[in-house]
Amino acid sequence: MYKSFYGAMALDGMNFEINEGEIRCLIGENGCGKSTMIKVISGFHPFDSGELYINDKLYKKITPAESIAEGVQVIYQDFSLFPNMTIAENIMMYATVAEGRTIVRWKKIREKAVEILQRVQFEIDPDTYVSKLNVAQKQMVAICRAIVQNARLLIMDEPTTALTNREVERLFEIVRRLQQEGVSVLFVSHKLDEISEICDSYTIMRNGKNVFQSEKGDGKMPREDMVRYMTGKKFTSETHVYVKRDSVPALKLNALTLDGAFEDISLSLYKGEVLGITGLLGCGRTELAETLFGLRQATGGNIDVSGKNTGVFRRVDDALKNNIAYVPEDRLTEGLYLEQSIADNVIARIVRNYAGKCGLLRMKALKKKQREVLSSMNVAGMVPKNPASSLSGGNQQKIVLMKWLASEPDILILNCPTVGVDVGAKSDIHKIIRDLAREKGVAVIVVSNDMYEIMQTCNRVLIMKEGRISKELDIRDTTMDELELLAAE
Amino acid sequence: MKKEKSFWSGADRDVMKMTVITVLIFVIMVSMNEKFLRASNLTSMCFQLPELGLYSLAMMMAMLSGGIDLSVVSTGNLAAISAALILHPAAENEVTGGVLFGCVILAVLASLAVGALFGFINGFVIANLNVPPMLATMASQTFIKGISIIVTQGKSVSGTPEQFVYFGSATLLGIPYTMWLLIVVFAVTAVLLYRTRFGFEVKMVGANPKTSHFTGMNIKRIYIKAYLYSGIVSAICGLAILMRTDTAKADYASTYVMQAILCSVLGATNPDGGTAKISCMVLSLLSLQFLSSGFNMMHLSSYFKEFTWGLLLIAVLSINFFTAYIRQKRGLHKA
Amino acid sequence: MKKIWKSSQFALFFLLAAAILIFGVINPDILSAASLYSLARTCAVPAIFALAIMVVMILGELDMSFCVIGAFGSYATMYFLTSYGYMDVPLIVIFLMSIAVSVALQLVNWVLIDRMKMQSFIATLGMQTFLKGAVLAFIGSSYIYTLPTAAVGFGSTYLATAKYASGVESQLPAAILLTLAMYLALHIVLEHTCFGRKLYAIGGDADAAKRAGISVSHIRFSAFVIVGVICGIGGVVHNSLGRCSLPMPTDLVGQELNGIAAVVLGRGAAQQAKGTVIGTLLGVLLLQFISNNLIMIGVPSYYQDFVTGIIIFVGLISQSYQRKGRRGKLRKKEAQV
Amino acid sequence: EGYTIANTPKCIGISWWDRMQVGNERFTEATGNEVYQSGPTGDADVAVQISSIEDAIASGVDAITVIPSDPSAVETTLAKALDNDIVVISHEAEGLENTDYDLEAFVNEEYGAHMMDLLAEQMGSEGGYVIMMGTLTASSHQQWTEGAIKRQEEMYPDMYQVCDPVEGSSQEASYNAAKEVIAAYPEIGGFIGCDTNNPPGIAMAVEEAGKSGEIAVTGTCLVSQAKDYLNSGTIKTFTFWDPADAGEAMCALAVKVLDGETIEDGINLGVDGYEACTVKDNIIYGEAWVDVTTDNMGDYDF
Ligand SMILES: Nc1ncnc2c1ncn2[C@@H]1O[C@H](COP(=O)(O)OP(=O)(O)OP(=O)(O)O)[C@@H](O)[C@H]1O
Ligand SMILES: Nc1ncnc2c1ncn2[C@@H]1O[C@H](COP(=O)(O)OP(=O)(O)OP(=O)(O)O)[C@@H](O)[C@H]1O
Ligand SMILES: [Mg+2]
Ligand SMILES: [Mg+2]
Repeated sequence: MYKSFYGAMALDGMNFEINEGEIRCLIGENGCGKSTMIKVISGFHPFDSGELYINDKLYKKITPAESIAEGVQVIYQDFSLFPNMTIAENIMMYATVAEGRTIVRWKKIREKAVEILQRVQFEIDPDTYVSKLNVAQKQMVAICRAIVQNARLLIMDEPTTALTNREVERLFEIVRRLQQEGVSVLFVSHKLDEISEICDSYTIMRNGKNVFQSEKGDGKMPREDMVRYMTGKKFTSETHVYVKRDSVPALKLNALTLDGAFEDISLSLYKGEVLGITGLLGCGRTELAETLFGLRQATGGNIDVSGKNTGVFRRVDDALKNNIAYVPEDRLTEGLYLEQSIADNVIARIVRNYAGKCGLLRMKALKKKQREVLSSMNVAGMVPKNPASSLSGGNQQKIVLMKWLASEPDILILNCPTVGVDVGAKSDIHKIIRDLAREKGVAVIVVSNDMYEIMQTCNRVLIMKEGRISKELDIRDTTMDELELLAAE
Repeated sequence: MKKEKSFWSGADRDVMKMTVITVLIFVIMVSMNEKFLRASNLTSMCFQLPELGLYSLAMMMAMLSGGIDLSVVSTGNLAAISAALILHPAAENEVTGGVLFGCVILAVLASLAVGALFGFINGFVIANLNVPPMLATMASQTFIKGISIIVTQGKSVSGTPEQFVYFGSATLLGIPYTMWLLIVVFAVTAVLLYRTRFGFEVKMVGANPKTSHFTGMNIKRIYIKAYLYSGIVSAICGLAILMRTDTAKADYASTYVMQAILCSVLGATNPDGGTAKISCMVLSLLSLQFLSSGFNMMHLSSYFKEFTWGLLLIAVLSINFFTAYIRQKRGLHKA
Repeated sequence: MKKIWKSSQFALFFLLAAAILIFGVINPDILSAASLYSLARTCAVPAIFALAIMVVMILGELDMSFCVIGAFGSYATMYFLTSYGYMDVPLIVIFLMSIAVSVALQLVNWVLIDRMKMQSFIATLGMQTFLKGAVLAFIGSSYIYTLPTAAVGFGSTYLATAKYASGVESQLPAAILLTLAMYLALHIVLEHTCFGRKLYAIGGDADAAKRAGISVSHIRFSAFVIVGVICGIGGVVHNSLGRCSLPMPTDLVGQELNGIAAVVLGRGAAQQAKGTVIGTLLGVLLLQFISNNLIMIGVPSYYQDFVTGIIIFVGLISQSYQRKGRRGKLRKKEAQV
Repeated sequence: EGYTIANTPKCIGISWWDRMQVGNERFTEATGNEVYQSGPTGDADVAVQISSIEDAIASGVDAITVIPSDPSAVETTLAKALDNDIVVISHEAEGLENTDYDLEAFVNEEYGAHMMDLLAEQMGSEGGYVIMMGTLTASSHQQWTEGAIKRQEEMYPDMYQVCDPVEGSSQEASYNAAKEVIAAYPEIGGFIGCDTNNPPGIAMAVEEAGKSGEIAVTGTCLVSQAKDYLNSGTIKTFTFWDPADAGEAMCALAVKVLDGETIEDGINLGVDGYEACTVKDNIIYGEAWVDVTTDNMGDYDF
């Protein structure tokens, strides 16, 4: 299989096959061509050369409709939902199109949608518009849409990025049930633990080629091997060691409350500390992070920064004044200017610091800083004047980080910083976080549901439940399994 | 140097393309029309450029922020009317010297204030009340024109002091004062866009308001500033018109709204926000004027002007398409 | 009750009702059947054109050329028929000819937007300017005063007549049936056929639509054909409605923004869809009702622009308030759960 | 080699100015001088008109004939034309300063008064009336309106305006406005329409209201536009002047000025209605208005 974009090879002689009733996982670094591979199979991208067999039938080219007719169902990485339609209609859209009827049967659509929602135990009003949903809910809708059809091959491109462990478990149950019915599943993920839990066999990609392919029943593969195949390098796991250096906390919350989201949150965060916050979907951790950045206004309690009472933040400016930085959950819509150049992206936060006389920018200093920021991280293949959309997921996240680190924050809040980021980039980012805390003495909060990430970066972790802190743990006193249990409880 | 430039303006394929097109039109017009290169024609074009140019700049800023401003022309007219209402009595009473100077200053301030006021109202409504810019400015266009009509009973206000009108027809170094005004506004805008925090932020807000909010920009204030600029530049345009024609009227230049949009998008302004290029704006303005004057001089009906303007816009877009197509075919990776 | 409040067009509906009530109090004649007929007569054409732009907007595109295209379709037809002396052709032929021209032009738009991937706003703006100039330069610029008899007949067929309190008559033109039929047909197509839902899907996310197996290009093609048909009909109705609006190439130009305004108003507060038939109808009614009745309530003509602008402004702002209010409510509701 | 004359009307692309172009062409054929027409399309936008004049000056024409939408707005531009030794002849622009001669088909106020006379005759000199203008901002329409109202106040005390002048920029708009006026002021007895689009629009509204014969309609119009309503009797008389004649007369006058002929009272421009013109300062008045009824409508087939 070969596929190029403007001459860049995205698929460069990729070979792979999947058998009936097999759960095969496809792993590889960001930008190695996994999603492209999937889009080729689903007919979204035409391929340049190569052969595609589905059910022993040879396709030289394939349209999405043909692919769907062959029983290929895909959960896309970007969900591919219709924001201007309700959940019910989204779930049933593929079916409606495939059936090729003239008249829409609204009642049946709703019935079936409700049925599938119940099956995955996803409680939501099927008449809600998708544009109103958060990332996790959208992901659930995308999953529902794929399994409502009687697929023969189910392709899931990072289906669990926004899900909590409990939901992931539920998804896996469904996947196993489908497997028993003879459905093949192609599973793409960056979460290596998940993969070893669900998959029968592996295909590992690097630079548009398959570098390793295991047969069904080859057994589980050790994590280190996977990583080695993917990146050609070895990674060791590390932890953050915190040495207390200040007596006054950099950030202290006193009974902070946001009606309807969280209540009575009190915590202290010291310089050089990395504090993890985790919990189930809807436990209020996103809201907490956003409140700390002034995106939402707390309804009670107050925030102390470096020992000074600042009340509550009413707008983002209040947070910026206290030198707080926030890396949002959804980098595509909240963190990046996709169509603007990378160079402009990284200075978006600090431009305000370079306003000199008469409001003119101090260009020389700004450009110097810009170059400095751009060279501060290792981003492969980056051309500063190209748009941010030209980068892969992991590199995009690094750009968002650069934008914030340029302002040299005292307090850094990261919301799911490595969603959809490959092991290589992930470990880079984790290292950056640790170094920030250790060397620069930044106080960091990492909001995440990836326990591996928490273990790698934090020295302390809070578990939130229904808007309250249910548990606080030192990272040295716990294990990943324990954390997962506690969070899912 | 080369690197520095691309630092801010990204790939300048647009500028190159517009340069080629403008030069091409110029050459065609010169070869078809021996009078085209005469000094009188060049000066005449300089007299015509400022009106469309200023309105286009006002439009461009609104578009850069991801909106549109349909009220530029009516704001300009109301601003001109307010200045004329102050200047007309001054001319009647034949004031001179310091008093006259005071009146002119007052008139200029009044019209700029009118521009700023309605720019602010537009910006405020768009930023704070979530009204789509196209609708908000369409409504404000109607009521601003309404105010002008109420104030003037639909008639034109004319008869401003000679000393004021003088600047509308006089030239400095062979270039009309109004053209200098346009040049200055262009220069100021270029500085504003490329050298100030506002310029950077308005571009970013236009590209993605949500990310801008999450980056700590005060997007409401930026919207308001963008429309404030638009209102003030419209008012300046109103003043330029008043200088040149000695008249202010509720519906003067009402067809320029569409032309300003056309000029802006031809000048590489993205109507979805996030991109605007001053150099392209200059070129687009010039090429439209070359076409318009060229056809008029060939005594071809002005129908041809519109026809070619539309064609030009589609042609430029087609060039984009075909170059992208060819690049893809050739497989040159150069995004 | 809750359902009505939740319904996206509530604010608009409320606004229209309020306008009618206030105007009615000032001049009760506005509430009479005669006034209604008069409103129907004024709405007939803008309503048709609003439908055209609505379809384009559902696709997630903008069109600045639909009015010129409609006007030109009809003008070309009338020009041909009158200059070759075919004055007695049946009505259907007139419609078909106009539709054919409009569809052809809309397909040019389709090529520009779909095939050549141009931004629709810019492409159609170019199309508008180009077409207006080209028609004047190469075809003609004069009014056509004598329309084919069938068109005149169609325009002056009335369904009913009513009288104002003063005894002044007002007629309900038959053309309004055509408008209503088009609204009904489009409502069914958009809400209850697969094709209609595909349009919304493309408008929501074209890439996602392609992945769903929808042949985006084909659907867009059909949509532009539909838009062409609507424009063609609109042009002829415009010209035949009582010999009043004589065919002229620059006719209707500049009405684009009113159409867009009606659709956007009609989207309603929380409506996520890019346009709905009922909303659009309400939007047209509101805009036309206001401009139609200002003289009736005694607004001096010098104040009309001002008052119209203010009313639209207030309408927009109140809608945005409803939107904000709803969001607040939602939050509270969720908080209770 | 002859002269080049630029004809720059308020707007082009509508019947009235197309008709003026007919006059221009007649002149070209008769004399061999070149005349071309240029101006805003569709909308009468002064800004575009000024650009057309600028371009004409730049291209070095010998004379400009101009019909300004707003005389005061074109003053400075025309001054430039005069500075460049271009002959400027204006029309419908009494009081314009920067022109060699202003050729008027008639005195504007008198024309307005004349329309009022026609209306009064049909209304029996009593009752309410409304004046409709093309746009509230059109100067000549404003002058006619003033003239008409003055005449009514002086001569017809039993008549009165039911409301301020209304606007009807197109035939459709005229129809809508008239319909509303009739519904709002049922006592209305007559309309004057200044723009050629007004009377047919008004007449249609009157017919639909079932008031044909009761409400008088008159004003400026063209036979082609008013034909149906003349036949049905809704419009009994209207008045106009032939733009073709005006165009031709302007060109003739321009050539006379270029040739250095003296312009004096009683001058003959060789065009109907402009055979013996009154000259007052630099304004030349013809007697070119024509009242049209069913009897003479056949003479004006445009
Ligand atoms: N539409 C496109 N145009 C140009 N280049 C593209 C396009 N889509 C993908 N690419 C490029 O092709 C390569 C493979 O991308 P792909 O999305 O398949 O990676 P991936 O393995 O899915 O990465 P991730 O783990 O981030 O999802 C990347 O270098 C990407 O930049
Ligand atoms: N826009 C909103 N307005 C008011 N309340 C909201 C809003 N969005 C969410 N909530 C409420 O806030 C709480 C937390 O919501 P949310 O699902 O975003 O949690 P979360 O902690 O961010 O989960 P995750 O990070 O796993 O997505 C829920 O009770 C939800 O009802
Ligand atoms: Mg991917
Ligand atoms: Mg969340």
